[in-house]
Amino acid sequence: MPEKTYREAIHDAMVEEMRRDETVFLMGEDIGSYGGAFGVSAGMLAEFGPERVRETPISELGIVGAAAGAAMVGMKPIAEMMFMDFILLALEPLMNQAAKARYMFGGKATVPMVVRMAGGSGTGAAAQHSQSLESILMAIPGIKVVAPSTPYDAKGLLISAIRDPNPVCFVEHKVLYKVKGEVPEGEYSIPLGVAEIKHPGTQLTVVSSGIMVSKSLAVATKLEAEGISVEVLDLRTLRPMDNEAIIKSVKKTGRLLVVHEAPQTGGWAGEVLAVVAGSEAFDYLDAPMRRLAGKDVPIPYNRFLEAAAVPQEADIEAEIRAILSNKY
Amino acid sequence: MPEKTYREAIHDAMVEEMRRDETVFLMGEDIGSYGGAFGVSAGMLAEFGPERVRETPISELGIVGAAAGAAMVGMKPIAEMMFMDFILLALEPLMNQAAKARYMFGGKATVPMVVRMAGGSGTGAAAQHSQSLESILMAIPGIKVVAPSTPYDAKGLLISAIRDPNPVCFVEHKVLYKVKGEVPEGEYSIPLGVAEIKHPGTQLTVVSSGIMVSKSLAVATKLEAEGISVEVLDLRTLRPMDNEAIIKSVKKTGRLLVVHEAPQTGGWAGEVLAVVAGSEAFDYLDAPMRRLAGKDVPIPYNRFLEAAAVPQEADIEAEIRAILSNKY
Amino acid sequence: MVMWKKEEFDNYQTTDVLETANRLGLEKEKLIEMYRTMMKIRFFEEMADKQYALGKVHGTMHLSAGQEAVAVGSGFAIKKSDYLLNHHRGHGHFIASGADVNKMMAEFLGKDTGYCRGRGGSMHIADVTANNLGANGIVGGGLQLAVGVGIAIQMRKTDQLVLTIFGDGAANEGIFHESLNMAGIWDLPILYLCENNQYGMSANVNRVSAKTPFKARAEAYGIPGYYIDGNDVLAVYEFMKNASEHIRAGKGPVFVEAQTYRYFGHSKSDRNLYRTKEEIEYWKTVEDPIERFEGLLLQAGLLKVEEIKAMQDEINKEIEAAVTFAENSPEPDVKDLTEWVYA
Amino acid sequence: MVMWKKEEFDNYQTTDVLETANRLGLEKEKLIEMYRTMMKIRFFEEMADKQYALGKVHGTMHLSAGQEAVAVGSGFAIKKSDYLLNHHRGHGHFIASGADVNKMMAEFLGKDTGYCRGRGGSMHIADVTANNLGANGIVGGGLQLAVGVGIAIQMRKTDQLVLTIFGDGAANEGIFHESLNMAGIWDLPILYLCENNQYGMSANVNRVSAKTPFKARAEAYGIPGYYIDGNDVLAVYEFMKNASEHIRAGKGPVFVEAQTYRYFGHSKSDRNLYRTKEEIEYWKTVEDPIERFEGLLLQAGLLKVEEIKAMQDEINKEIEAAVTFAENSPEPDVKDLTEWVYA
Ligand SMILES: Cc1ncc(C[n+]2csc(CCOP(=O)(O)OP(=O)(O)O)c2C)c(N)n1
Ligand SMILES: Cc1ncc(C[n+]2csc(CCOP(=O)(O)OP(=O)(O)O)c2C)c(N)n1
Ligand SMILES: [Mg+2]
Ligand SMILES: [Mg+2]
Repeated sequence: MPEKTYREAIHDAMVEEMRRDETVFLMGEDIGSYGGAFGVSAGMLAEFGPERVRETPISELGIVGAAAGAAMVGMKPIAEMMFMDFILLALEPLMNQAAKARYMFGGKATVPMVVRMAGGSGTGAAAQHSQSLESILMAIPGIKVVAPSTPYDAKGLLISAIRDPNPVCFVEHKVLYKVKGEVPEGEYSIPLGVAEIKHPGTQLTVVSSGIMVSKSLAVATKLEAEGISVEVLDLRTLRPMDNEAIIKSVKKTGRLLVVHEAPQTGGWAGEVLAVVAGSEAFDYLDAPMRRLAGKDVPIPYNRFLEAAAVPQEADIEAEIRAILSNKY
Repeated sequence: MPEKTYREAIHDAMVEEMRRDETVFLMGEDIGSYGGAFGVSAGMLAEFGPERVRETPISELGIVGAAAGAAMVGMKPIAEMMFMDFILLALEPLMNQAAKARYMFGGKATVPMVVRMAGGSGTGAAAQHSQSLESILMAIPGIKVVAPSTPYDAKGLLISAIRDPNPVCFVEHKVLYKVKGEVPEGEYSIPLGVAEIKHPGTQLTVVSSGIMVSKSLAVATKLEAEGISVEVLDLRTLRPMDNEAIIKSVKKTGRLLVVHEAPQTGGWAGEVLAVVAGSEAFDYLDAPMRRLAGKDVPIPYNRFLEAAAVPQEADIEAEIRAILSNKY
Repeated sequence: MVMWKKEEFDNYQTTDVLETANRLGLEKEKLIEMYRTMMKIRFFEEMADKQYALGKVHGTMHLSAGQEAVAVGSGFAIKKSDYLLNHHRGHGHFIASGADVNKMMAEFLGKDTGYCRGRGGSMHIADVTANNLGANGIVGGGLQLAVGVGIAIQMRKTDQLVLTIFGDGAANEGIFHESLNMAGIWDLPILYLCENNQYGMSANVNRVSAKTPFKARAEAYGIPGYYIDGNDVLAVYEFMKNASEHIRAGKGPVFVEAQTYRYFGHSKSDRNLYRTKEEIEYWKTVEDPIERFEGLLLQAGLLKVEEIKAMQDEINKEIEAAVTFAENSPEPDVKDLTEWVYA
Repeated sequence: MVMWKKEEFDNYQTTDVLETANRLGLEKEKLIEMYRTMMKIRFFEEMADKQYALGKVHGTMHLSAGQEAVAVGSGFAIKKSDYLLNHHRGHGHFIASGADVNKMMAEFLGKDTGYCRGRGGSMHIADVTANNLGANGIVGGGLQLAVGVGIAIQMRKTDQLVLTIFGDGAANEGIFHESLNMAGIWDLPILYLCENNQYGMSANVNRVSAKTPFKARAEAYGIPGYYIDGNDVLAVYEFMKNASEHIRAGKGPVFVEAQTYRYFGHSKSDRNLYRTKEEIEYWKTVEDPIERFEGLLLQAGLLKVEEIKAMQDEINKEIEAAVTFAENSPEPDVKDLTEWVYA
């Protein structure tokens, strides 16, 4: 299989869907000749022209609102928020309009739109350009939230997101953009709402998504050499969450660690813990469920502070060892 | 002690603080002669004049942004969002500016502001005027979130919120506005971040806030007659959450039910469960921790659907009985 | 005291209905239908108010009595194939666009037979299959959606347009400007109709808007902007007709601010403390859109006094039937509570 | 190809610096200080670029080389007691307002001695105690804060003003309009300075703005709006001086759009595919603000060619010293990571 970067995989998904379906179009800031702030849409303007690769003014509310409007009349817009942080300017159309139109109108509207956004820390972009707002996005009924961890998943999930008849937030981690992985040529899709075991194991389940999956995998591989068997479950979709997969894994391993980059307080680890607590897996727990999340701080600029603000491999490893040895 | 409504208590807190401290002022839509959509600021324009009871255009982003700016230079603004749902237009200044300025500027800024907002369902206001967005607001470091359940608490907590040097979201439940309770005349304050046991009990802890406290209390009182002893812990402040009080109560009762109106998925019950799971209280649990929350739907208009969308007393009672009898 | 300062309008005032109808190619039947629809809106609003007073409505509502000429003048000027993005004070526009008052009243009473099967209520009445993309509970909410609908129309190269309606209060939301700017740079087929009833809840338009009329805001984006008498139904009609032709000719968006007045309070919590009785009286008597049109029709001999009464009876029956329909309709089934969150 | 179409400016072009200085009451020392500060900004930006190229910067930056006349012309026109709300491309404005380049460079390198103790970086440099309320990572972020600062000034009845700086791209954010409207209705002491460097990242201002210059947008709120040559430092200075006097006299806000150009890419990810070499060359040679001022000073005999070199050496040393200071400064202590989230 050819190797592609996460960035290319997302690019390919958009290009292929736009070739296949003329109702799909992309809108956002600097997505044309600039190719997007992270280069994801490089070359797309040349192929599809300015109507379908529609460069917008700096008007996030307008962009997401326009996407919702276009979707309500049968188009399949992909709106790009250059940085996830800017979605805070556009939650009204996303949460009050797109997420609710179908319900409010008694089942008569469909709002098939995707909002792609680059999230996460690690690039020294500081507090207003580094947030992980997944926990916020997934708190509203009517919205789906996807956060791929690999190029393969990114392409397959984005294709599903574009085809999905609901508003989907597609969270791209900016540090992953240059990560490479195998991506088959041509069309394939990964269903939304289905988690994947990225590394099977028997002693402890790590539930995570996005960049934390790679970090968890590195730890799982390292521990494997020591005979410690960690299962890494990549949620891939945060809403709808694959509760079954979580429950199944925890029943098998008896231990749970949730890892995410978003700040701990109010973060989605709580949702995972609540799912387990409310399921039969609870009785299978051999240790208290734990979460390892971003510190409760705005992301600092300095690289050492920045790294310390979110879970790193060493933190994940330490946490796993603590759970397994019942020390915390 | 005189009886006052929740509405009057909030009104009194504002009036008293404005008399005491001339840097405190109120801004929002229709807060002047109309007295605010829920009548909370009735009469205040006459006392304080249009500079300190500043009626704004319909510009939520501008209102919250202006509050943040005024706070950064030493004023203590209270911004009113007529309905909590509209804060979705104004999360940028709240979350990107107000919440982060102090940190980003290396500890050199202070942003003492309050955003008051009327949340919750129960008035037939439908999907865009009935949300409980607490779970979203409390996910950002730098913000505090308060949600009083009684007139007494409303006044004492609002006074603390106004005096607090941080951005505080003050969530008022619109169905509570007309509820009466004892409120002493004159100044008193309730510290932020301190929960209160509203009904002591030994067999099960109900953690809740806002309107769900009254519902839980009704159930606790009813069950008491049957000899079932339920402790109702009112968080009062959702962020910072009083983890100690939660842990202490669960250690005592061994059973936990979290009740909130916000939709279940991604709701703050998860945070409470995670706190307990990560504490020594976990070992004291005699039953799995449970949550009872709003259904994962936009709030419907029809009164029967609306009532069914959020926890009612009967639901709370049923859930408590199920936990106590190990049936679910 | 009447706060409104009459500015010069960009449309004429209708003085001779025959001459105007002739110029516009409007048959007598059409004129009567316009008149009748205005009356129907008025009666619907009065009945809605009554239902509320009777305690039969759980929820809020925003009545448009007094603003009928804007609704009918614009609703009759656009085509069934055009899209409508309505606002919270939208009953009139729905009725003018041909909505079924039974389903409206049923929605208002939260019934399963309502337009939104009781999920939406007055603030969210929609009929997506009829290109009616709904009222909106968010002030300015339709302005953002309009851009997307405009883009869709443009990409499909149809001759549709989207009519987006909003109040004077909404013009102060930032989205108004983002929307105008996008419409301006892309020449989108959007007809912006700002229904200036002088108040945004309690805020007089001139107190919260740095400059009025709003047309300068549209012109700042190179969009033709107009300020018209919104209580003269034929003048509104002609203006909207011309504006829609401009848009269909691919010449880009048009902004129209129609001056009008609402009779009822903003919503049910309104004690009308922010305006005077005299002002309300002035508008109800001197400027009432139905009476103004009625006068012209009578004067032109197109309507007889006796016919009015008969028409009123008929409409009354229709509205009463709507109430009966709504009352006899079932509540939604609570079992279906979680349907339609996702497609 | 140069995309910029020269519109008529609302300010004069300085031709005789002596005459202008005389009229404005500017001493020779002041003029030289202005010139020197422009050069300092240029050198700072070039050094920042170099630090980045050397891999010493973890993060992004937005350099303002080419825009020095706006920074100095406006920075010198306001008072130390005024508030400054800067934007992401704000190094120049900070330096013009008297900032310490050591602390700036240290912040840029993420050091504990930086203005924000390494927490903020280039995009958030602030000095709140000096009334400098920070750069902003959010385009338009300062526009909303300005309203609140203006309210505070007004309530305290001081003679301060708030200078809020933003780009041409920011003018398309809805908050620009909400801010203008609020400033307009309350006559707030806000000086709006739109620094039009013709691009918002890659988007040419005329492609994403339905109409330029932007002054019509201000005028739509009854706010005086001007479009000025931003590369003529004395002309900017005089304009901003007059504007600030207007504001201090209680006459309400003023909007000024200063035409300028940025030399470097938007940020480090920029490959400059959206503009031509010729255009960049045109601005660097024909319109360069430092050379324009230098030429006038030389012509007026206020500056000698020999002095320039000495001054450059001096500034170079100062900037190099800033780098040394920053490099020798400690990193923030990771132990303090969670300090200052709450007060
Ligand atoms: C974003 C938002 N802000 C505030 C409100 C509350 N609100 C509902 S209608 C209204 C007044 C709107 O005024 P206008 O746009 O003039 O419409 P009108 O009610 O006069 O028809 C307000 C403030 C809302 N629904 N949405
Ligand atoms: C709300 C928001 N949207 C988008 C961005 C990304 N961004 C940063 S600078 C910039 C261009 C801004 O253009 P302009 O306002 O003209 O300022 P300039 O960079 O030209 O100085 C963009 C799009 C941002 N930081 N904030
Ligand atoms: Mg109005
Ligand atoms: Mg620019």
